[in-house]
Amino acid sequence: MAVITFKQAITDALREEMRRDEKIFMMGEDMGIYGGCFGITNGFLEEFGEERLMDTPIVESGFTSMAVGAAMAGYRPIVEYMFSDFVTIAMDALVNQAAKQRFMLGGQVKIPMVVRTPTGSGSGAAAQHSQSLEAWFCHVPGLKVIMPSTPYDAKGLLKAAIRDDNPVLFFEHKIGYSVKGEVPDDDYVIPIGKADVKRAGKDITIISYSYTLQKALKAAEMLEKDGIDAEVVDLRTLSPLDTQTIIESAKKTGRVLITHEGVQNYGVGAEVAGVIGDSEAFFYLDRPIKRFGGDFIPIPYSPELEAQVVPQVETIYEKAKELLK
Amino acid sequence: MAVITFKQAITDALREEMRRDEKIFMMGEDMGIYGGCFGITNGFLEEFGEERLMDTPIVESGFTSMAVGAAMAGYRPIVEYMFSDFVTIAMDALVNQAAKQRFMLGGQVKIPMVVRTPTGSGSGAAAQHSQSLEAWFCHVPGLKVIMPSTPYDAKGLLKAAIRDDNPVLFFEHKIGYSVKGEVPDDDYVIPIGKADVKRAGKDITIISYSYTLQKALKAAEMLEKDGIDAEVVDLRTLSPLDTQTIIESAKKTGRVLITHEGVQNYGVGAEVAGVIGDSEAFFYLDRPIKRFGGDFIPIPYSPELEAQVVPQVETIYEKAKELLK
Amino acid sequence: MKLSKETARDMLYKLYSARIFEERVNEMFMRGMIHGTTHLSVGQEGVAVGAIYATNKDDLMMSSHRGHSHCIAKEADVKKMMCELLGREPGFCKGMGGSMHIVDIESNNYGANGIIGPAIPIATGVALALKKDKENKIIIDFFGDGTSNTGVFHEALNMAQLWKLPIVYICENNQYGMSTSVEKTVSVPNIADRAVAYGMPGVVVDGNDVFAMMEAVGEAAERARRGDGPTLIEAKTYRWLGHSKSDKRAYRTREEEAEWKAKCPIMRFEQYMLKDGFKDDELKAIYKQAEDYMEEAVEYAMAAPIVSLDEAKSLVYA
Amino acid sequence: MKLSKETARDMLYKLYSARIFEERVNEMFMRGMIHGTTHLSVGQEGVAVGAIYATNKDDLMMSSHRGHSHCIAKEADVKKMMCELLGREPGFCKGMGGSMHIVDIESNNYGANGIIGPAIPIATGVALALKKDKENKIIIDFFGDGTSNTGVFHEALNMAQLWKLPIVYICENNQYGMSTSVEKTVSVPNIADRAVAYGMPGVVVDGNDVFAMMEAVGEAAERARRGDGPTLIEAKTYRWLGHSKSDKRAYRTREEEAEWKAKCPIMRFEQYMLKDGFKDDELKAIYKQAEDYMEEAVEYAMAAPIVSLDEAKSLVYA
Ligand SMILES: Cc1ncc(C[n+]2csc(CCOP(=O)(O)OP(=O)(O)O)c2C)c(N)n1
Ligand SMILES: Cc1ncc(C[n+]2csc(CCOP(=O)(O)OP(=O)(O)O)c2C)c(N)n1
Ligand SMILES: [Mg+2]
Ligand SMILES: [Mg+2]
Repeated sequence: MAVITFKQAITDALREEMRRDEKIFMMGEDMGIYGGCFGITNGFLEEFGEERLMDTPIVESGFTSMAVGAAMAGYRPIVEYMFSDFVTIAMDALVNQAAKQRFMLGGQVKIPMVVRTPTGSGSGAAAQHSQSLEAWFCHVPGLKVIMPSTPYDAKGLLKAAIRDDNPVLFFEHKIGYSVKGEVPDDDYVIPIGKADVKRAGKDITIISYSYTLQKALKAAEMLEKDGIDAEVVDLRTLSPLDTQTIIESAKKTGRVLITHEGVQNYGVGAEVAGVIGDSEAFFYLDRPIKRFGGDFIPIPYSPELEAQVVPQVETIYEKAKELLK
Repeated sequence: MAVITFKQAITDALREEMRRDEKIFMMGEDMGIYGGCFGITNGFLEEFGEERLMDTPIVESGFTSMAVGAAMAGYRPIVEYMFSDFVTIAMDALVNQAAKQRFMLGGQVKIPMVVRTPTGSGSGAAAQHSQSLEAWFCHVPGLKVIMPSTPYDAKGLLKAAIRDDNPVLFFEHKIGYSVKGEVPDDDYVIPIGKADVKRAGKDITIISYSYTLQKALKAAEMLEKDGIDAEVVDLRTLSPLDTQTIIESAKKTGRVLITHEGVQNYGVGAEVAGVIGDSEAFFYLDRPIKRFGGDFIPIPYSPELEAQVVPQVETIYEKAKELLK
Repeated sequence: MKLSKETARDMLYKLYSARIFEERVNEMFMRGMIHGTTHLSVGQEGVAVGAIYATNKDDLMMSSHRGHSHCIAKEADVKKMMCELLGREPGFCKGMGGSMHIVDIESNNYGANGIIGPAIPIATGVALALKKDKENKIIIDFFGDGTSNTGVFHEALNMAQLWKLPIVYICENNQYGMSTSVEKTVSVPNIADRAVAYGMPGVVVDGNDVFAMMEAVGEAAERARRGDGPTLIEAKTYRWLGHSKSDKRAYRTREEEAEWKAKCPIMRFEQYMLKDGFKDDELKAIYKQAEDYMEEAVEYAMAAPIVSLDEAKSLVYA
Repeated sequence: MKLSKETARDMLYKLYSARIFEERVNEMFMRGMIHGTTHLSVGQEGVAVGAIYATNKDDLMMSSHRGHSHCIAKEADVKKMMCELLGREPGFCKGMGGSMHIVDIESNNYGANGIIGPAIPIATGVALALKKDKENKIIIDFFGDGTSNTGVFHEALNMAQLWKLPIVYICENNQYGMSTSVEKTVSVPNIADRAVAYGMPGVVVDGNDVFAMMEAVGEAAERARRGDGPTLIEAKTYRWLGHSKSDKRAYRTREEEAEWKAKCPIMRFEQYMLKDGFKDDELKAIYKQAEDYMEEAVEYAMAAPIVSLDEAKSLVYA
C-alpha cells in the first residue's frame, strides 16, 4: 500500500479505468496540455490522445448533453467541470436528460456517465466558485451522488462510478485534494451506497462526508482528550444513502451531530436528520438531532469570513460538546 | 369578498401590480396573444402592450439573465416559465446571478425580480413537465421561495413577492389552478415567511403546502370522521421557513406528518423534519417524525401510475392513521 | 428525382400513416380518450418522410417534441406508438414517456424530447459516438424554428463543425414556436443563414416538397459520411393544427392556413405518383391499408395492459 | 484620429495604471499577499481604454472575469480595487467579491462576473432597461473569445437584435480560453463573422491599436444610440501572462509571446503621444504618478479593516 494524495487517487483511478475500457473517454475544458484546472489529467493527453481526452469549448450545457448522447450510443463518457458551481449551466442535461432518459424511454437505453468536479470552499475563489450543491442531485431520481473524504474511498468509489451503468455525480473537495492516505496497489472498487464508520465510538455520532469529514475526525480527537468517545460516520455516497449504518450508529450513541460544508438549510443534513427522526433510532435519542452546516450566505471572498461561514474543527468540537451537556 | 380560482387570483395580482408600478414588466414565452401556456396573462397584451409584456424566444437561460440585468438597472421584471421543469435551463441565472449579485457586489445593487411558474404533476405531461423542484431553491442563500395553496394566499403572496426587493421564486401548482376560495376585493399583501394553520387540531400535525395541502385538508376531514382532530399547517413560504409555527404545532400535537408532492429524498420535508428534530419540540414528540413525499421515480406518463407516485387524499389519511396507532 | 415504384408506394404509405395517425390522435384527444397533451405534425409529413428516405435504415435519427411523423417515417410500428400515447405496456416506452418521448432504439430512432433545445447536443453526442464507431453511419436531427434560438443549438453546431461530426441538422421552420411567429423570435430571415456562424453549409429547402428534402438531405448525408462534417438544413413548412390540444390559433389568420394547406406535401406527392403512372385506385388502396392498420392499432392499444408500479420503479436505474 | 492633450494624457495614465495594477497584483500573488486567484489583463489594456474612451461617462459598461483594465478605464479608484482584492471593507464590494466581481455602479461600471457566459445576457438586460429609460445611454459589454461559444451569447445577441437594444458587444479575442487556442474552440476564422447569424454588423479590430478601438466602438455606440441596434466587435489582442496564477503556459511558444509583446498597445500609444509633441519626460512623469498612486493604494489596502460576519450576513437580502 502506498501513501498518496486524494488528487493522485483520482488521477490513478481515471488512468487505470481509461486503460481498462476503450469505451471510456473524457470531455471537459483544458484537460489536455493544461491537465485540467487542478492538474488531474496531467500526462493523459500523451497517453490517450485527443480522441479520448477531449478539450471542449466552455459549454458545460452543450458538452454534458453530448455526453448523454454518446452514452446512449454505447460509450462511457466522463465529464469534468472545473468548478462544481458550473453545474448550474448543465442542470437540464443532468436532471431532465441524463437522469430521466432511461426511465422515459421505458428502459431502452442506459446512461453510463460520470460527472466529476472539484467542489467546496477554502480556495478564496468567492461565491461563484466555492459552493457545495450536492444536495440538489440527491433529490433527483435516476442520479447517484458520491462525495468521498479519503484517497482510498476516492479511488474505489470513482472506479465504481465509472463502471456503473447510471449517471453518477462525483464531487471532489478542492482543499481535500491534498489529504493523504493509504491506497492498495491492486485494482479494487468500493460499492456505491455504503457508508463507512471511520472511527468507532459510543458517546456521540458525528455524521459527515467529503472534506468536512476530515475536520470531524480531528474534532473527535479533541473530544477524546476530554474523555469523550465519538463515532464518526462517513456517508461517502449521498444517493443512494446508507440509512442502515446511520440508524445503527444513532441507536448506539443516542446523540447525533450532522455536519457538512453545504448550506445547512435544505442541505444533506436535513435528509440525514429526516431519516433518523423517522426511524426506530428516534426512540433511542437522548438529545435533539443536531445539524451543523454552512451558514445561509454565499461564500464571501475575504478569507477570514470564508473560513467563518463553514464548519471548522473547533466549531464542530464545540457543537459536539454542547450536545453532550 | 368574491370566490375566485387560484388561477384568477394570480391573474388579478399580476394585473393590479402592473397597474400600480410602471417599473414592472413581464418576460416569457407566448404570454401575449396566447396569454401564456395556462392563460394567466389573457388580455394583458391589450392593456399593457408589448413593451411591458415581452414575448421572448424559447431561451429561459438568456431571458432570465436579462431580467437580472434589468433588475440591476432599476426595473422589476416578472419572469414566467411555462413549466417549472424548465428552471433547469435557467439555474445559473437564478443561482449564480440573481441570488448572489447583491451579496457579491457588497450590496451595491438589488435584484427585485419574481420568477413564477406552474409546477407539479397530474396533467399527464410526463417526467419533463411534472416535477416539483422547489427544494433546490430553498438551499440557495439570496433567494426566497413561495408556494401557496389557496387563491387568497396566492394573491397576497404574489403581491408581496412583486414588492420584495429580492429574487423570489413563486410556484403555482397546475392542478391547483382550479382551487376556489374567497379573496378580498381590496388590495392586500401577505407577509413572506409566515406559515398558516389552515385547520387547528390537537391530535396530529399535518404539514404541507401547495396543492398537496388541499389533499391534506381532505384527509383531515376523513380523520375527523374517525374522531381524530388533525391540525393542518400550510407552509406557504418555503424559504424563509416559518420554523416557529412548525415547532409550536409539533409541540402541541406530538405527532407530525409532513407531506408534499416533490420527491421525498432530500425534499422539503427533510428540512421540516430537521427543524423539528433539532428543536424543543423534540421533547414533546410521541412518535417519529413521519415524512410522506413523492416516490423516488420520475413522474410516469401513464395516468394511473402518475397518480400512484405522489401523495393522495387516501394515502395521506392512511399515513396519518399509522402515526396515530 | 425518380423513385422505384416500391419506394414510392412505401413513402406514400408513410405519408398517409403519419397524417392518419395525427388525425386519429387529435380526435381521441377531443373525445378524452388520451390524456395529457401532444404536438401534432399534420402538414409537416413531407419533411420527415423526405429526410428519412434520403438516409439509410441503419443511419440514426433524433426527433423533437413534434415527432410522430419522424417516427412513422423511421419505421416505428403505429401500434406501439398508439400504446405509448395511451400509456400502455406494449408502448415503445412502456407508457412511461408518452407522446413527447417516443423512441425506438432498435430502428435507430433515438427519439423525441420534451425540453426545447437539449436534443440538439444529445444528437450531436450520438454523432460523436458514430464517429468513434467508424462504421460510416450518420444521424439526422430534427428540431423547430423556435428551438434554433436556444443556446445549445449554438454550442452543438460549433462543436459538430470543429470535430467534423457526421450529423445533418434539419430545422423544421413551421413559421411558429407555439404562438410566436418566427419573425418575432429569429433575428435573420433564414435560419439556414446561421450556418455561416459555424462555417458549415446552410441550405433552405421547401419542406413540403418531398423530393427537394430528399435531395438536400441526401447531399448533406453524403457530406457527413465522407467526414466533411455537418450541414444545417432549413425546411420551410407549416403546422396545420394548433400547437397543442388547447390552441385556438388566434395568432394567425385562416387565410394563411388555407394558403399553406394548398401546398400540402402529401397532395404533391400523390401528383407525382399519378404522373408516374399510378392509378387513383391504387393510391386509395394504400390509404385504406394505412387506415385499417390504424384502427387495428387503436383497438389493440385500448385493450393493452398497464405496467405495474413495481415495474416502473425498476426502470429508474440500470 | 486626433486627441486633445488632456485626453491623451488621461488615457495614457489609464493605460499605465492598468499595466502597473496587474504587475503589482501579480507580484503580490507570488508573494502570497493575495489569496485565491485572479485573471490579469496585461497586453489587453488597449481594448479597454480605447473602447471606454469611445463612449460617454454616463454610458454603462459590463466587464468579464478579466476585468481590471476595464474598471480602471472606467474611472474605478485603484485604491478601492486593491482593497477588494485584499478582501477589505473599503473595497468596491466590501471584500465580498474579490477580483472576479469588481463593480462600481456609481461610475456606471456594472462589473465583472466569475461565470463564463451569463454576463452577456445580463448586459443585454441592462440594455433593455436603458431602452426603456429612453435617456439615450448605451452599454458596452466585454467578453472573451472562449465566451463567444456559450449558448447565452447566441440567445442574447438574437434578442438584442430583435429588440434593437443599445448595446455594443466587444469580444476580446486574446487567442486563448485558458489554455485552449481559439482555433480549437471557434469553428470560424473570425468571431465577428458570427454577427451575420443575428443580422447585426460584425467588425474585426486590432485591439492593440487604441485608435482603431475608439473608432470602431465609437461608430457602434452611435448606431446603438440612434436605435439601430447592437454591433459585434472582435478585438484581436493577446494576454501576456498566464490565464491565472498557476499557469505555466505550456500550450504556446515563447516566440509567439514575443511577437505579441512587440505589438504592445501602450508602446504604440506612447509613440502617438511622442509624435504629437509630448516629451519623453512627460510620459515618464505620468508613469511615476500612476506608480506612486498604486503604492499608496497597496499601503492603504493592507491597512484597511475587514467587515464583520454580521455585516456580511446583512448583505444577502435587500
Ligand atoms: C425549455 C422549454 N421551454 C419551453 C417549452 C414549451 N414548448 C414546447 S414546444 C414549444 C414551441 C417550440 O417551437 P418550435 O421549435 O418552432 O417547434 P414547433 O412546436 O413549431 O414544432 C414550446 C415553447 C419546452 N418544452 N421546453
Ligand atoms: C461556466 C464556466 N466555465 C468555466 C469557467 C472557468 N474559466 C474561467 S475563465 C475561462 C477561460 C475564458 O476564456 P475567454 O472567454 O477567452 O476569456 P479570457 O480568459 O481569455 O480572457 C474559463 C474556462 C468559468 N469561470 N465559468
Ligand atoms: Mg416551429
Ligand atoms: Mg480568451
